[in-house]
Amino acid sequence: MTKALTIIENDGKAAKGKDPNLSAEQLEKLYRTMVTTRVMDERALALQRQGRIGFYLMSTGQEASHLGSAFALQDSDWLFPAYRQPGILLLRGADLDDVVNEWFGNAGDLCKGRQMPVHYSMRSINFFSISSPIGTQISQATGAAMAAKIRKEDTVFMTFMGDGGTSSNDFHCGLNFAGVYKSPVVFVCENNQWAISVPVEQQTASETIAAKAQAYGMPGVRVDGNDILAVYRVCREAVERARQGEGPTLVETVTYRIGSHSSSDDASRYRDQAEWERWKERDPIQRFQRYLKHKKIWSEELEKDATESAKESINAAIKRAEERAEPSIDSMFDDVYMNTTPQLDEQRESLASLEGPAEEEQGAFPL
Amino acid sequence: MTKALTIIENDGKAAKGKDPNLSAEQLEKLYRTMVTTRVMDERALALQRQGRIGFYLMSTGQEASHLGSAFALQDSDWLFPAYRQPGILLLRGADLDDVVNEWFGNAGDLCKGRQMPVHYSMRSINFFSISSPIGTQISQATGAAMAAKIRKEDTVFMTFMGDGGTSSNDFHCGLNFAGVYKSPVVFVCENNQWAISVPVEQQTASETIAAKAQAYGMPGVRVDGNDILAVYRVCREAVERARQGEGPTLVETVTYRIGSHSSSDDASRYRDQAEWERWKERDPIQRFQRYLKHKKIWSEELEKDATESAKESINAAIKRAEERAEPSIDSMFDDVYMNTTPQLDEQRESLASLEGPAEEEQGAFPL
Amino acid sequence: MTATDTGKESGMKTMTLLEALNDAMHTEMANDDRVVVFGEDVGLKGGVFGTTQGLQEKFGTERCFDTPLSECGIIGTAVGMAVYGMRPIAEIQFLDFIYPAFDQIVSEAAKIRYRSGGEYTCPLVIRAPSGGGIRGGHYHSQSSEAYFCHTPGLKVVMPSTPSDAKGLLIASIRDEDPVMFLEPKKIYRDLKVKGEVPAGEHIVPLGKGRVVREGTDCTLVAWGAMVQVAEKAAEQAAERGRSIEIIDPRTLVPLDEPMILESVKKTGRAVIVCEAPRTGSYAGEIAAIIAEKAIEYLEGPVARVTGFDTPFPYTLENLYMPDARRVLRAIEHTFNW
Amino acid sequence: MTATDTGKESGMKTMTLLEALNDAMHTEMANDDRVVVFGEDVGLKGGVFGTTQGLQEKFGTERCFDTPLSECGIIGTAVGMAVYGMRPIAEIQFLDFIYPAFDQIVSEAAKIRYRSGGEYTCPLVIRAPSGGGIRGGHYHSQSSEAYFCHTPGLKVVMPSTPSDAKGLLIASIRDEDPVMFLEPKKIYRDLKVKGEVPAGEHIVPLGKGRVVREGTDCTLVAWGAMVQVAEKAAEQAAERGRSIEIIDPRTLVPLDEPMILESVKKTGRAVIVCEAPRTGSYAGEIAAIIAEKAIEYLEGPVARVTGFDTPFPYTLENLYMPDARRVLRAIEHTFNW
Ligand SMILES: Cc1ncc(C[n+]2csc(CCOP(=O)(O)OP(=O)(O)O)c2C)c(N)n1
Ligand SMILES: Cc1ncc(C[n+]2csc(CCOP(=O)(O)OP(=O)(O)O)c2C)c(N)n1
Ligand SMILES: [Mg+2]
Ligand SMILES: [Mg+2]
Repeated sequence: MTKALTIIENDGKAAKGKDPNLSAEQLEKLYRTMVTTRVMDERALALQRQGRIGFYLMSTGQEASHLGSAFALQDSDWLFPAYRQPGILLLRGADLDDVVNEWFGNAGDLCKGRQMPVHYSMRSINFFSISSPIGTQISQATGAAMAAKIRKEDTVFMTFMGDGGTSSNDFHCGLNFAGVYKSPVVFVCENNQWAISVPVEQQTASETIAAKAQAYGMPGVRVDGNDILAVYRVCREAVERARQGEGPTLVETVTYRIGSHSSSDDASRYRDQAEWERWKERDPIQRFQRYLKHKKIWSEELEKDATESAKESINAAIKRAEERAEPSIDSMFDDVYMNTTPQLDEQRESLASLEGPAEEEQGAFPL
Repeated sequence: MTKALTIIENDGKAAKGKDPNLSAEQLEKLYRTMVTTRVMDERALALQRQGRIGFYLMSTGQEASHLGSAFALQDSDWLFPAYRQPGILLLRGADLDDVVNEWFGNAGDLCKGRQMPVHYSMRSINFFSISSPIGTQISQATGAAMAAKIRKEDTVFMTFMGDGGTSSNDFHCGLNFAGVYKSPVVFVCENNQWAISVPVEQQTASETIAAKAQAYGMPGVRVDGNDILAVYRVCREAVERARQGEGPTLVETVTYRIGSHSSSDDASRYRDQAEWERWKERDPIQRFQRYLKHKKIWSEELEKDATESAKESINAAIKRAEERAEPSIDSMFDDVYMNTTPQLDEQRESLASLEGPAEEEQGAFPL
Repeated sequence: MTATDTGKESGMKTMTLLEALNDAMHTEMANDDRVVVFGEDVGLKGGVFGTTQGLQEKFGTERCFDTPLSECGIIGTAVGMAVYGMRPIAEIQFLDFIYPAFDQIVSEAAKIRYRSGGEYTCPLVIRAPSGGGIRGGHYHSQSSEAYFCHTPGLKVVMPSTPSDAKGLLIASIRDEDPVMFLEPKKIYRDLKVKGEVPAGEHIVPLGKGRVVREGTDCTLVAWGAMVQVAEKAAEQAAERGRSIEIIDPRTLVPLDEPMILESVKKTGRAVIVCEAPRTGSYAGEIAAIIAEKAIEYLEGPVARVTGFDTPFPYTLENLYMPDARRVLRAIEHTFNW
Repeated sequence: MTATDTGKESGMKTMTLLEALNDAMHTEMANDDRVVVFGEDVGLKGGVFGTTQGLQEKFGTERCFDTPLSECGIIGTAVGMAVYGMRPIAEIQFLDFIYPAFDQIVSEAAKIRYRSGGEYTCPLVIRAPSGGGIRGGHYHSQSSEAYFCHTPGLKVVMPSTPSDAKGLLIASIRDEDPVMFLEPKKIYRDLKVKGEVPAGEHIVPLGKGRVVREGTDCTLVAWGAMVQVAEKAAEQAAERGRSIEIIDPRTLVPLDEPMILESVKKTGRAVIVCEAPRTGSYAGEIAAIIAEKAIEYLEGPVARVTGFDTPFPYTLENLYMPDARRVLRAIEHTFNW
């Protein structure tokens, strides 16, 4: 089995000759974003537990994996995310209100309350609309990359998937097309060892996920997904290859889903506590902290400031979000097409003219 | 790139230590089946050209590839074929009437005139019903193999696909499931270099088709597909592995589609004559003939007898088939379900009570 | 959850719809070792809704197992198993996620018997939670039965009570053809729906509807979670002096046309209630049958109460789904139009 | 085949339906460099039917190219391109082979605008030859428009004349939303259908039907290759003294309901003709709309003439497909029932 690239060693030093030498400013930005992502996940899960939002899905333990990758891009590059990369929104400077309103599906939600929590869409930062069906973004990213190549632009595309996502139809055709057309796209598989209750060994008999790249004539790279510098370095190279016209890369970030699959799941029913503890020790934020300490960038004040300011701004956004109304009833009929249709108009009017209160009975979301 | 295994050398000798040492009887059977397959293809194409059947699809040039593979099976093993392995029907002793009636879609057709020519189904010889959609048989073969394993039977399953078929959704999930469950199945990809007008280099950027096996944790083997002994040997090993519980194998037979894609296609519009000639020289029947000559099995009489008796029996079957009626109108409503439904009964009666002749206008089949 | 091990038990048990489904699978797996259950997370986890709980424990990992994340693979392998002689029950985690397998369902499972002239068959059950009502938003709420109803070779079943759930699922498992078994997830654990279920072997034949409520003035046709809504509306209509008959077809294909037509001929009015988007929904098929075969009995328009022609929303789910208000208005419309 | 290079030409040319489609693509590729055409065998070979002939030669391999054999990949990448700002035209070789891409169509293309609150859009045309009539048997003959009609977010178009073919295809390419453009392959080269087509820019707006023939006694609704069949039946009915009106909706979604309803209100009778299997076909939707909105005008049952509820046969194709005999009988039925 290919060994995964690691850079940050136990003592916090970078492996010789491997440090990507990011500036102090960059490093601090990454660190703060990791912390904010973690804080956001914790706050959101708490909101869900309190019944204030309907659902949540955490990225805890995978902050290095998704932030290190996305950091290798330019702002003009496009992202086709799965649902477990919320940190990228923060990294790209999304307005927290836009993030939090989505959880509530309120009138301020950019998605107008149409999708479950965490299915963000943010055009302003080239972050494509997240879909629930596993894998569909993969071939779409390839298609967008084909388009950029046809137009002779130098935009690079990055798409994310889980280990489960590698079994999808779109993984196969998305990577195959990218190989054939040498499209400027980087496929990042966050191998967090689990697809809900199915371990990666039951997902595929392939020795690694990275090994699957060969089937599509592209390089496959395996990297320690809890080591943000290693992830960054590998993705940086992949992004450069893509931008130079050398085609796609499959990156496997070896990481772990520290939380349950989502707010509806209880992983203790199917997962081994010892395994969890082993991975817990490799926490990506603490790992990065050791490096920053060694670099004299980390301090208790920094940590405290990062954590506190994250909490504050998120709490403030939550407060504002909770005060907002639901989307208007009329809005339910918008955006099916650019223009409405006679049928939609008729249905909109029929609903509007209905008397009495709507019913309020619902089952529970299980997943 | 992995070199493909070859056994029959230019002078007709077997490469040292590689001869599978089939008996004279076995060798003659293979030879006669190759010849009959070729003759059948020629006769059927002529019928199509004369407008006596609606469509045909030849296997010329791929006789070694599909016969060598299937010969590695026991009769009790199951086949999930694509549409370019007609020789297997003959190898397994199918009744020629059953084959030829299918071309005509007449009342004697086992498929009752429901599918286009060459979409055989022959339960009596464990030959599964051929489907037009590319690739669907692949995951089905895996499923049947999973079933046999659950039942602790030692049946082995072999499924075929073209190079184009490797891009299908079912290739991906079929091989992935087989890898995960270690199912007793052999995947034979007849890489004939073309998917209609699309060359294999535009089908995938993978160096070989065999290389795709790694993505599923199974062995991938590349073999000279015009060398029937090499194909047999490689498949024999794969079948044995499967039967021993060691799991699936992907076999790539490197061969060439000598004819156009089908009776509707004209390959000269997109294919290089020189390429065609190169491959024409590697004709699998002549290649095998050289080996048989060397072994003192082949003679002009054998060839003549094989050819003539093939022609005779096929012509006789054609004659009988042309005399048969169309399937009954009523039969159109059978086999939708095991039992009919009130709706189907109503529709059957409504059609039966219709007066006047049916209309006879049709366009031409292009593919 | 207590399971029934053999077909020999008798008596009734009170169960939720979900428990009844679980019971049906326990019963049939014990009865017939060709029955296997697989899908994503159906093994140790027992399914994301818990429908397959206890099956792996009881019948082992060979007969109840998790699959890789590929609906195409789940159905493709299930088809192969069925063709080879097993009785697979394939679970699709949400009906919304069935489309990667659509080709295997409509091009393969549905057509194998026909295209092979009856040589090969595909006795397969595809189970999938369907419909809205759990705040699942865009992709965990859709009702796409119409796609399958328009596919000759498939049977399409949807229960609305625990007893029917068990009886129809057992009948589907024993059926010789592929069955789409759609489960109204909104009422999986609904205590108002909870009810008596015969223990052991219990079969509700496919193709037969159920008169949920008798009445004389207007016929409501509804299935799955909409039966509840229809009942509520019928009660409210009763307060206004309208006598409403409710038909639950239970099997959408093949449809129990006589039961529906007989009712409409009696009442002279029809309202069809269905969660799916209006255009092209199965409500239209039923309306068309009525307009074709009972037009002379009609005293008003054939009304449809359906989801809207939009994708499924999240926040406004309760407004999207047909409710008693809308059904009641449609009933009134068939009187005053 | 002569192509039109710019929108500036004028005058009429006589073309087959297939030539008109080719002309439309030539026109739009010249007009708008965001338009690209791809699919299996569409490049050098020019498509298995020849619809894309000359495009690669004219516009180069970057704008018209072959793909690997994956409908999922064709549509998945087309969606990505559309989202990114191109105007892809994706060809599916036969509508029967679209199902590997079904998820990308119904879960993605159809829903991207809605689910993203209008942030992202998917202006994509999926072209596919549809229907029977070429002796293509089981898997080269199906008419599955109903699946797409039941998918909010998609538009569904099917022309029946060369002029409409060109005008609707150009309108579809310019549309800001995904369009399923279904081509009646039976009449691709039908000389009876061949007709005048405006050169250069020519647009037939989506959502507007066409009165194919005016009449007063009964309305036939038909689309694609069935328009021919309806016309033949109408002529035969005329011999019997029946005056038949024929409506071709041209766009199935959004449907030109007013045109259909107005006609039925005038004639009092309706027969819907459609190739697809009866149950759940779009004929049912149209019948349901009539039963809902024009019941008081009806003087007879709303009849449907459709394919049967079986998979598509090979040898007996001519009996499977609706023909004038069957339409005529249905017309008579609306008078005498
Ligand atoms: C096509 C499809 N099938 C099933 C699901 C239900 N589902 C949601 S997440 C998930 C597991 C995904 O695992 P993985 O790809 O490894 O991503 P992770 O959750 O670990 O980040 C499943 C099965 C889905 N969303 N889409
Ligand atoms: C899903 C699907 N898409 C498209 C087609 C049309 N088609 C028929 S054969 C073929 C090419 C197949 O190529 P390959 O798999 O290499 O097999 P070969 O014909 O070379 O034996 C295509 C595109 C089809 N039958 N099914
Ligand atoms: Mg995972
Ligand atoms: Mg090929």
